[in-house]
Amino acid sequence: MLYFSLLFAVLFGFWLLLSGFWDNGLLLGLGLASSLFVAWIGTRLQSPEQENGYSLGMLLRLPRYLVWLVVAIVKSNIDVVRRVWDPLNQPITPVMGRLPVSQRTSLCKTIYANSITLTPGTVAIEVSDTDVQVHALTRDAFADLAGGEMDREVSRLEVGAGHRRSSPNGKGQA
Amino acid sequence: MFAAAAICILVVMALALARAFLGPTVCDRILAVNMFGTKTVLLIAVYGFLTGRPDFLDIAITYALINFIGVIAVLKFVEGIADSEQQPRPDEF
Amino acid sequence: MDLLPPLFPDLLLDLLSMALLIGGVFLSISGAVGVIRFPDFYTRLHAAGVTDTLSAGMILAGLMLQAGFTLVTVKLLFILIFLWYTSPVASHALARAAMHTRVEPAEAEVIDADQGDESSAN
Amino acid sequence: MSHDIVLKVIAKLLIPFILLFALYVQFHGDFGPGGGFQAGVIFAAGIILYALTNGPDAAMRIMPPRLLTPLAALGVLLYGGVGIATVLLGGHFLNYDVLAHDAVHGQHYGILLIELGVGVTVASVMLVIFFAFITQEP
Repeated sequence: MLYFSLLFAVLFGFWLLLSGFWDNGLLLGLGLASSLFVAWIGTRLQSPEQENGYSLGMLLRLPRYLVWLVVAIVKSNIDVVRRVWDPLNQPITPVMGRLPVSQRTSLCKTIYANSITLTPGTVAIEVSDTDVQVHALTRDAFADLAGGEMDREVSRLEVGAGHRRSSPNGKGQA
Repeated sequence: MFAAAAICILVVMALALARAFLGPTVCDRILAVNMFGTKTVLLIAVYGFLTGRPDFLDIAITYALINFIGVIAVLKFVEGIADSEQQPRPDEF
Repeated sequence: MDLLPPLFPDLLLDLLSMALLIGGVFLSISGAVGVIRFPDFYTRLHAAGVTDTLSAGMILAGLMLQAGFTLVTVKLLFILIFLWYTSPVASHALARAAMHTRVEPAEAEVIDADQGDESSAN
Repeated sequence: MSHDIVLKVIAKLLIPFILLFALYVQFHGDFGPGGGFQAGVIFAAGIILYALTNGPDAAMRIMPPRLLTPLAALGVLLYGGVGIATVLLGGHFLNYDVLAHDAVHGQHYGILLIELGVGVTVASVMLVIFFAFITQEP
């Protein structure tokens, strides 16, 4: 029910921003009906046997994480672009390897995998329950990721900064 | 300014298209087509500003949606063929 | 002289948006050159990632500055969020499909980062 | 292919917005680019994305195929029904002016209903064809 209400509110906001007709009663009514209908379908998409992993606390911690992520994206973009234009001084050293995943919910595993892929220079290939296969453009990019900073940031998103769990492999204490 | 940006995006699209023709594997081609698609989205947005018609942004959103779903569909297809054949021959596409 | 205050922010905004557009386009071209130049599929994937993330962000941010506080900006923001939301998924699906079709990474060094725990069972 | 959690999680969060965007395109046909046909295609594409990521059975649970064929007919019926209604109200076939007290509103409602019929039909026919393809034994 919480998911339904939240989804409905977000969808109606989405409609208002897309439409821009805020004084047209007919379109507002259609927007309300559409949002209700789509929120109903959206809740049915969530299968009941599967945990969904959403929580309000996570939503509140998201903006801080996004800022951190954008900074990481900018840094890694600059790195990859330098390696495109200056191959002699900064050669590429492709690396393929597996890294541990310490998140429990599939939502946070997805966030971690997508953050890996979203920063150019590292791509998450296969995500399993305990680890993720990563291809990196350079050894340094892989070492950065193995250092576990991104893993810690996503885990903090999951459980909150107060009671941060230690990573199961004793990694990430770099 | 917008015209220059649009021309540069067209150059990028041409380079992506070159990779699509060069291959060599089917995944390279899909990668190039996906990149072509996202650059098309940017081109439509810039073109909307060039002609002063922000309506184009709706088309850009639609294009981004359809591009994403199309790429996922093609990948599922390729993956399905590769999984069903014991000796995949991705170079023959 | 009294014309300066209203003019100045506009000029600054124009310059800033031009800088963002130029930067975005430059990143885009860099990514495309990388896609042409890099040796194998997986490295090309990284180059394509450049054009999808920061380049798209900078171009759309440049357009947003031109549009000001209007619904056009909101729609540009939707495009940006959508691109950043889907492009890693597309890249991930591409890499996964490449693994399934046995595209071999050229000259890639294989590292097993977690020595001797769960992944050794794989 | 069996458990790709990234695609599943992303699709679940993305599909509601795709569907709502489809309905936005549907109902803003007379203000911007769009209309029933495009909206139907986008709506069907959203469901197809769900079928691709979570398997055809899950998608058929959301949009049961036995409902889709009647829906396709309903869309055409809506289109024709508006035409018949205009005739019954004393106008020509699909002459929307008679649907409301003044011509402008009549045009508005008429086009809205017609486009809705087109959208429903396009979306359901596309899904019927898609389901027919993916459930076919090779």
